[in-house]
Amino acid sequence: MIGTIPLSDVLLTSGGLFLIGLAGALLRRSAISIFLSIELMMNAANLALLGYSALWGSYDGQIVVFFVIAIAAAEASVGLAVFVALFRHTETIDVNEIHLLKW
Amino acid sequence: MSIPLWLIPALPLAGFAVCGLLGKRLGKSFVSAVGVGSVGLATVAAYARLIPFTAGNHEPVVERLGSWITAGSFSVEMAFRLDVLSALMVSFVTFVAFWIHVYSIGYMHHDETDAGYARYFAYLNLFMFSMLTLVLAQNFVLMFVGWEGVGLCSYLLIGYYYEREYAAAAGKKAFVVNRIGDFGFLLGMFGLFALFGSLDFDRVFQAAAADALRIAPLLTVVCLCLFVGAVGKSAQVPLYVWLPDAMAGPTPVSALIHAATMVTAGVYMVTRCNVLFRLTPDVMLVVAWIGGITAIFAASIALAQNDIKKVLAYSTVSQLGYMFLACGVGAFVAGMFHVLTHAFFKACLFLGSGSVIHAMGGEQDMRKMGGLKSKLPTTYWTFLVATLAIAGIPPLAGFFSKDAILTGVFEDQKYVLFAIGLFTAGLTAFYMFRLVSLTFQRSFRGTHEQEHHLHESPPSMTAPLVILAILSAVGGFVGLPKLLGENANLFARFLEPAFPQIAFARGAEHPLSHAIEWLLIGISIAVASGGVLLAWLWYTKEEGRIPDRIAQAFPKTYALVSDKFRVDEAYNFLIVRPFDWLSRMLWKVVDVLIIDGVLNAGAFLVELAGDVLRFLQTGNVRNYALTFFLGVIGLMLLVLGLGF
Amino acid sequence: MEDSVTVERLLFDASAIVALLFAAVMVLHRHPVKSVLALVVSFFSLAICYVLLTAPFIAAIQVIVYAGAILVLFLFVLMLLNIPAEEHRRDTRPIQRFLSGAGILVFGAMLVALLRDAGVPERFTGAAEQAPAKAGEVLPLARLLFSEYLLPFEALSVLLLAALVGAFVLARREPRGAGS
Amino acid sequence: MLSEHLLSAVVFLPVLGGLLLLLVPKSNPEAAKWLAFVVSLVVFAVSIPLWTRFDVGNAGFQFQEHAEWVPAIGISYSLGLDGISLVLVLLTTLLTPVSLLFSVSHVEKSVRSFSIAFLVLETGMLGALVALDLALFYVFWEVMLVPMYFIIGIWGGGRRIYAAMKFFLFTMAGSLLMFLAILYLAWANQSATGAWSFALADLTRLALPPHIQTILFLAFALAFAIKVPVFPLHTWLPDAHTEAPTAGSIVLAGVLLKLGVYGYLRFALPLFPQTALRFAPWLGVLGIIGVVYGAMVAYAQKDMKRLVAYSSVSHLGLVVVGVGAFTATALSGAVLQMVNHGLSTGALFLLVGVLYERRHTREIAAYGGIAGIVPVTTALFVIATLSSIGLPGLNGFVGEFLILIGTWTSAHRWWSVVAATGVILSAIYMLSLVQRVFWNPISHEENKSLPEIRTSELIAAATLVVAMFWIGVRPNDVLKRVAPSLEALRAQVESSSGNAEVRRP
Amino acid sequence: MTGALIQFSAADLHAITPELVLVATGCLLILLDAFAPRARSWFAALALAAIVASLGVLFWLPEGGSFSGHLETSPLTTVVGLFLGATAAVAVLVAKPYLQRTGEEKGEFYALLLWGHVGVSLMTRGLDLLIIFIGLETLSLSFYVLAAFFRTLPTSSEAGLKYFLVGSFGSAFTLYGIVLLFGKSGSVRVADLARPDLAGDPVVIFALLLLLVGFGFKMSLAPFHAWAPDVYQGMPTPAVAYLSVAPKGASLIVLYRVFSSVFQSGLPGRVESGVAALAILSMTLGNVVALAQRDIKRLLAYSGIAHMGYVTIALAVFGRDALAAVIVYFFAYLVSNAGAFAAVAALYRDESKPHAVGLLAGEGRRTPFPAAVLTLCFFSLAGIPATAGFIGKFFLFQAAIARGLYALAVIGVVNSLISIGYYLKVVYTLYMRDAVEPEGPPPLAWAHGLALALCAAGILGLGLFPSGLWEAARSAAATLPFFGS
Repeated sequence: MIGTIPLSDVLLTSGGLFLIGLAGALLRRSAISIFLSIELMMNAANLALLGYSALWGSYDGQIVVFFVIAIAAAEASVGLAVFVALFRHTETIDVNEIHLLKW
Repeated sequence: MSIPLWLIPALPLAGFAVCGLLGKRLGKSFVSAVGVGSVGLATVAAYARLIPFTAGNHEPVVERLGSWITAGSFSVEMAFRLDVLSALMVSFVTFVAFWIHVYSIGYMHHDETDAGYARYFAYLNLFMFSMLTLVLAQNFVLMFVGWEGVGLCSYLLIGYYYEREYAAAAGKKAFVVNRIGDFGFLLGMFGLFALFGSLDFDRVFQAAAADALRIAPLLTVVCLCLFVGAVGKSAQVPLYVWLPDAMAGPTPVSALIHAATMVTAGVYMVTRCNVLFRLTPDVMLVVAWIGGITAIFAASIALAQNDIKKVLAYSTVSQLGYMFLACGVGAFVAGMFHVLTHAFFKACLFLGSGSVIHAMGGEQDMRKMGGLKSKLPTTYWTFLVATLAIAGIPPLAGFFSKDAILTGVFEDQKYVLFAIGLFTAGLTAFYMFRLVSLTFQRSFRGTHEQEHHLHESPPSMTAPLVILAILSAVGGFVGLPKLLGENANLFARFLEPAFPQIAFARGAEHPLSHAIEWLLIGISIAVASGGVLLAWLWYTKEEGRIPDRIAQAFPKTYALVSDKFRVDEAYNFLIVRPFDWLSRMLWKVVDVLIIDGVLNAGAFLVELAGDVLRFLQTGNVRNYALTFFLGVIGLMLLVLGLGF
Repeated sequence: MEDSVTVERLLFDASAIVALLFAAVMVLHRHPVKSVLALVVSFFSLAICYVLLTAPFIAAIQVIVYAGAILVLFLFVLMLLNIPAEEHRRDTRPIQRFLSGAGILVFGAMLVALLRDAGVPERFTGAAEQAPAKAGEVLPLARLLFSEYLLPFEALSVLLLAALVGAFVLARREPRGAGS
Repeated sequence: MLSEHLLSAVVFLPVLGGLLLLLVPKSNPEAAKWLAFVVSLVVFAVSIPLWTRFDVGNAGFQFQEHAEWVPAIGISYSLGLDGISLVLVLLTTLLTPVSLLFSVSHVEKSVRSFSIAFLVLETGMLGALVALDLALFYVFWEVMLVPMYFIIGIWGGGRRIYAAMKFFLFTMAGSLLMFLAILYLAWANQSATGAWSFALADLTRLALPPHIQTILFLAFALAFAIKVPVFPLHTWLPDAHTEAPTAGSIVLAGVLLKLGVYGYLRFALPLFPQTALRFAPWLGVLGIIGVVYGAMVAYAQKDMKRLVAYSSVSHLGLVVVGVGAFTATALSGAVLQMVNHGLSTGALFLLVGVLYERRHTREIAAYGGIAGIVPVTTALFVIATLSSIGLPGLNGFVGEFLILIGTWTSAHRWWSVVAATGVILSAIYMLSLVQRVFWNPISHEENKSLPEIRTSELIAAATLVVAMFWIGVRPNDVLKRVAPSLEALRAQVESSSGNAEVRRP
Repeated sequence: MTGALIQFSAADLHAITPELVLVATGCLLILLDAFAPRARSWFAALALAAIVASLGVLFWLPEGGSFSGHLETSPLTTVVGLFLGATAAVAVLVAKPYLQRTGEEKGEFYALLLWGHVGVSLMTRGLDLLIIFIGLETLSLSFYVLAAFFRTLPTSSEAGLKYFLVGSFGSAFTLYGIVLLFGKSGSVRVADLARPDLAGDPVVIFALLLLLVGFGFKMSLAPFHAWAPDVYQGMPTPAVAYLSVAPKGASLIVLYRVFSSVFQSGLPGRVESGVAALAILSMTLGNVVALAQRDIKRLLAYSGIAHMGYVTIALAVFGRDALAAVIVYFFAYLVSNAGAFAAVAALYRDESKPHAVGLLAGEGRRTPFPAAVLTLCFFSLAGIPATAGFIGKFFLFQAAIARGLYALAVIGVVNSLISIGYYLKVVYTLYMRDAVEPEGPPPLAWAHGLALALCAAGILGLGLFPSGLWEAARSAAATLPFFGS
């Protein structure tokens, strides 16, 4: 019980977000959309963190979230750079079209 | 004890080594010197031991050179034995062998290469070594050494003309068939060892004589095994098939190995083990019958052979049958006596045929011979003497031994066997004189250049003939029948010690009356001379018209007989071909198909799995994410289960 | 615990629902730019949730860094490469869709089953009661960051440095032919 | 110095020689060949004191060496030599120079590597023969495979790669389970005594529950049975022997196969006495199957080397029978027969190699009637044949005879009846080989100009022939060294197995 | 809460000197690359020096926790640090000539390698999940970039993309696991997980499994392995040499750290069976599919998957000796696998073409040294005695058997039998087939030769004298709290 918000609400929401992200990551074809979905999954984690952190009444959770956001940012920059680099070769970032390496 | 016994076999062994290693380089004359010399020395050494032995009381002498094989409870010595039996064997083996060596110098001289000549004498010397080891051995294992050694030499000498396929094949056949016999011999030895814990003659025989009843049943099996060995070595039914083929070797070899010495090793062995055999009457019966059957069977084949050496070969088989017949009825003395006389006349016959073949330039078919008595007088007369001897015409050697055997059979009340023996005697006389008349009498039927080349053989060949002829003539007098006084039979008295009295063992318990003995002698003489006369009538006088008519009358029968009853074909069909087939099946089916098949299939399946699974790696990163995700779910389900 | 309906909770649930809704839009919408925008909305409403969860500072960062910087970066790249909408064609391998769907259902079931009562073990709820809900204090946060969490903070610098250099290495347009 | 480290010296000299060979420039193959040969000769020379200074009548291990290797889990470097290993060690040190001497005139491709591989192989074999620590033994046991794999695979015949792979995988398949079994033993010892140890002496003292014993025994037995090879597991052997270069075949047949039997005697029996005795009948039956089956399949072969290879299956089947019978006589026979087989089959492979190097075919049909052209080769081949078919006066007979008579006096008399048929069968297939290759009319022109055996080859072959005669005439020289160890083994096994199933004659 | 905002002691500084050295060198390299491009030929030497220095420092660190107990310095971290540093050193040695050849010799490469290396070592030293996660991410980010480092090669960029997408997907799971653990324990410290009531809690187990998944992904443990073959194939070989060894070891150490802290009284049966299942799947799949590979880098990827299966057995065994076995195994794996990749880098000329095994035909005679080392490495990977690989398997299976996991051991050896199939395939291609390539690979650079020689020496050294390493590993393993010991 955080204030009056039951933890279950928080966790279920986060779980929902995680699942939606998961769905996106598995079903979308554009690398960028996939990565967006993954960002969503991380946000789900953040939400849960904050929920727990509030529950424990400590700041640790918030700190972690803070770091996660930073990491997400870094990932985003690298990821987008990778996309750009690849795009220069393939002119697409549809992962269905990208399979030089297989078997 | 000036000369140790081991020296007697050792000398020819040395000869073998020298001829084998150096012979090729040092030339024929050297080889003949060494080859014959070594045997000569061996003979001298042998007699140097034999004479004092015979003179003295015939106590067996055993000379031990220490342990040969020792492992666990098994142990066997290098030990040689000189007793009446081995003395007898050594005496004639060395003697006959020496003269055959001499004969070989002349016979083999035309052999193209020095190498071949050296090889020949090397083998011959090696044979002497083995044979002497065989007879002088003090235990079964050492005897087996000689036993297999003579087999090897016969293999090598039969295949002496290795570039002739049939010779090579014949050699192999001889060895393999002998091996079948040796298989029996081995099992026999194992059995003896299991029974008596030793393979030393003295130990085994004394132990056997001691507690005969206990061991009797198992001993029967053991003796049967040993006898199988003898059957193989001495070419008895059903293992006789190798001996006729063995004629592919040089004729002196046939004389020495396949007539005089090696083939009688079986008889020697059975006689050596007489204590054991006498304890097992059933086996004795088997021995007798095998001998009898072989005798008549081989004789009947001999009737219709045209190859001079083949006739002699079958007659050898038949005579060996005689010897086993003798052993089988307990007349071991008679058997050994026949071994001795047979050695003389059969050697003489073979050497004679050799001289004929030599003269005919290698021709062996009697139908292409005839009238040689004028061209080869010495050969003819010696041959005739030997023939009379084998036919059993008194007072030649053959008569006495054969008569002794028949008497023995009759004494043992084996009347059927007696009849067989008698009939065989007749056959023998008949086919031997058929041989003589076809070869020496009547007119020459060969080609002109053959006729042109006909010549008497060199003295190196005729001398042995004469000597052996003389022996076949007078050799029989050492064994006059008992009728002429208790001590008439020196031979039997000499061999006395070899046949100790055994409790439970039965000897000739009902001696015959003199009248019957005379009767038997009369009958056998009649039969023999009957055979001779008939042969002379049909082949010399009638020039073979009657037999031809008979042959035409019963073509099938004649063909069967002249095809040696097609025994080889039967074996080939029943044993050899199935064996080939089976071995090929085992290889192609069991090895290749089943075992390797299964393994390769396994390997293939793994490879296949790999080849299939690798296509899970589609290259599409979404699929990777999916596999990852499914992996997660799988893991969760596995660990947490559905109902948490 | 039996839930008492309060303003806070209503607000939280509402914004949570919005967040979920737009997240779904983001996933389902075939046009990348639009899905990015949907995500922006979803992040904003998440920020509201953060505030309600007594983390205003994080909420701020969420808005500024996430919705502001990162997603804008996405938009920027999308424009740069002008990625077209994923044209609507049947997936060549429906197996992917099918298995993903099934998997998500199963996994969803698990998550729900687990998270419904993934609270704190009773023995420690005490700790939860004396929650210092001093909403939005940044100072303690900073203190923690520079004392307790100093090492992660420094490690983070390495991470950012690596990301920076990495992005630079990859995105830098290479003079053609250089290399190999 | 050398004196107390004699075994180490013998075991590791070859490898040191191999390192020495690395200094020889690749450009100078002759030097490499001869150096390798000299090294192996030196090894042989060094191994002679083992024979002369061996305390005959002492059943225990001699020339022992002991050092910690991985003390934490009780792996030790401990070597020792008893009668059984002694004869095999000398066989190894003898056959290696022989093979190398033969190779001197026949290996052209990357000679240096060949010589090095061969010397490494020798170390592997010797090590496995004298190791008294199971881990150490396993190391040597496996290390052997690698050089042999290369020897077959690089210098072998047409299907060499298949053969090499088959050889490696087969042998590995066996030994991996043995590896686990060894680990289990060590652990069992640790949990029993609290101390880690892989030493044979310690592990022998373990009292394991029967079902465990059975499993472990089977793991060991499988490894050794594949190496021997026992009947259904033999199919790697014909391929390996046939494709391997002559020198490889010699050592493969001469020594490697023996390690199977040796391992069984040295490890499987003392470690799992009850089980071993319980399974002895199976072993014997497989043995006699091997005798007959190997002989018959050999008879069907058209390839000289294959034929000789299958004859090995038959001969080792006989050895296995001897081991299964487990009487003192049979065991002595088995050990002696291992040596004999090494000599005779080694010589056969060598002489087949002599012909192969001249005509580059192993087809029996490609020969015939060459006795007149290469009399010396023929003579040697015939002698080797006679030794292999157990002609008295040569070595083969003594071993065969002892095994058979020993088996006859064991509880399984009928084995020796069946096994004795090998006497006939071996004559059949070996003599028909001799006939088809050396006798008969000359069927191929090219054979008319077949060159006679070279001096180096002659010396190599003659050495073996001399050894054959020596053992044939004075078998006790070997037997008296082997007997005490075997007696001790039997005593140990029977006492710890507690049943007198093995009837003494 | 008074005084300086930043609480930071000299001790802490001392504790992270190894990492600091590397980070600083990384920055220095970037700067040099920008401002003194001519110094490029010295970059490798510089990087190597940094690694050696950090290794040297490692041994002078005072033991115990620092940064208020977030960073561990213990025998464990020292031994593992040694392992990681050695891997990095080999990678750098290989990279030098390799990059020269491909004309990609840039400071960034070394810098990213070093920083990634820092991330890995933080993973192994971190005592709280946050540091571990940051370390993991640092590693991942650096290697996403290194994977795509050859921007001129589409395969390289594709490798980057695949690694990035699947990687971040994986770390999302890891993160969620960490979150749940935090939620349950109220702290990110690993030590705080050591509470009896947590061990049985399904949520905690769920979270731990998520961690297992995430780090299993880094270990390329089936079924989380799919990225490995593609990435290895596309990635610059020296980077693979590092990636295929160090992060795997670090990940398993992390798993061991967390599990041992939660499961004070041994692994629960179901978790054990889960781990065992992963091990079996990984061994079998890796080996079987490796049989079908034509490209040697992919082949090594699958062999790596299989080997991770073997070491995972040690996680299922879960004990002090097992951890020690893991350490030994990874040292062996370092010399064998990194050595193999080093040899591969030496044996192939053209980076743009796939490294077909067939191209190696006859190299055994043409380029004896690398070929010989590759062979040695493969025999070691196959676990032939007298090599390091055998020692690794020896202790591993010994532990499994002592724990009574016979089935795992048997499946393990059966698998290593299968593996011999493809290892020998390469060996006989090297030695028993005739060359197909007109010209052999480029001449061997000294750095490369040195790397190969070191690996070979390591393989034989460990293979023949494993005692010292085993002792060290044992004492290192004692660092973690274990039931029983």
